[in-house]
Amino acid sequence: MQVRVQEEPFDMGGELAGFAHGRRDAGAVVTFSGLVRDDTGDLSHLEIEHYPGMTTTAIEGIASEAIRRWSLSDALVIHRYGRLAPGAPIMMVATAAPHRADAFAAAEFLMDYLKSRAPFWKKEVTSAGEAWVEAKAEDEDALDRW
Amino acid sequence: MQVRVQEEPFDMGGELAGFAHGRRDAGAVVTFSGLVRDDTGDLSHLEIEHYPGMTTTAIEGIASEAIRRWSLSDALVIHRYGRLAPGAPIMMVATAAPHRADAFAAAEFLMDYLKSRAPFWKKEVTSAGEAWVEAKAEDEDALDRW
Amino acid sequence: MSVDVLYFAWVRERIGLPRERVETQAETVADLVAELTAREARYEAAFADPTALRVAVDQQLTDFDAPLAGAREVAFFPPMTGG
Amino acid sequence: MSVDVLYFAWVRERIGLPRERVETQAETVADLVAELTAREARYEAAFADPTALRVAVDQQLTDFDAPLAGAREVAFFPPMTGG
Repeated sequence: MQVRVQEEPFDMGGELAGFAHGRRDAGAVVTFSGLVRDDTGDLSHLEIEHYPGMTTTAIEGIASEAIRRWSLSDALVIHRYGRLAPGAPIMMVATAAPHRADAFAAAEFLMDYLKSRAPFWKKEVTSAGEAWVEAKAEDEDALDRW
Repeated sequence: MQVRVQEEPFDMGGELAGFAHGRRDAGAVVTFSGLVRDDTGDLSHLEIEHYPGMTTTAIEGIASEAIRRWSLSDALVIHRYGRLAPGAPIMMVATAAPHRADAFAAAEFLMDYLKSRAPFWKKEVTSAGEAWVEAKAEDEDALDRW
Repeated sequence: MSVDVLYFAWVRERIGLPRERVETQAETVADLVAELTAREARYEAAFADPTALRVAVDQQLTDFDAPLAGAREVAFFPPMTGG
Repeated sequence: MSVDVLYFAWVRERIGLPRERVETQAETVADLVAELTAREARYEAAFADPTALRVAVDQQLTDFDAPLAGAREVAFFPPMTGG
């Protein structure tokens, strides 16, 4: 298991290549990458705040739970904070398992929990001003399926 | 949409990087990569046969259906044939969508249909001999959920 | 009429060739299977259990009841194992 | 006892600082919120709607009934928006 919380950009492709390399036990590797979306075309950037003392521990707890529930071969979580431009990678999860159903389920579980249980807060900065992204009821509801 | 059926290896990491690059409309990118699994440690290699006239058309049909159902921004499918060593990438799908639920669902749909509806056949070659991989009832059943 | 018949995976191995051109009056896929099965033991071996087989006519998956009128290519193979 | 109190996102902005050391006799998180709210309008503004807030004691998510005995760090923030 690898968990990284960082301000620096990361290389999605390089991370996937490294994560999948040399696995003979895991036939299935799933990744999710979250990018800064600009729906309206006027996003200047995203500011992501986090809780340094808690973030890594919280994510490690979530990832350990995923590994336990789905007998994963491995899991990777990378999450950035700070200032992010439109289109930039925000975060990435990767899961490896012998079979695809486990790799998919674990990746979705990780994403649902990272959304609502890892201490990050997003602020959108546009030409019109700044606004904190509000948590969606559907993201909280998504936890109920696990 | 991009569909590639090829004998040559492909670079998973490079494919993901290229697929995700410069997207401002899609906040969510999901990939699935299938690797040659060697459970018993005596796999020499996998031989994958396909139906050249039909393969690309069949996959394009499946990918078009996925794009239509989940309003994807884009989809990518790469599938190899020929001789593959343990640990080697067999195939990869990638989906991009504004929201993660669509990107995940579409990637799982693509995988379920590629398993049972794209004309590929796998043969395992071990020190003990050769054997065609048998289709699993659960793979056929997986189609019922869509 | 004449039609190209293709075989894949263990169907190909049992019959011993990947494709052949067949002269036939078969009206459906099932008729064609019956004609081939009657030919030689190796066809009989390949077609012994139709539930273990899949068929494509002109590169579209279909079933054994499908008509062959106008068909140029018929392919027989086991259930697919891609992905 | 004294405890480090941390604020994040708009809670931090309303209160105007990211952390402070607080002397308190509060037995629970709710007691601490009541003490802070009584202090100044900016705290009242931040804590006006407790249902819009989340709390962690010593970096573990918990709720407003949680006891503070032995706690070293209490953090207040809006629902998280990671991923």
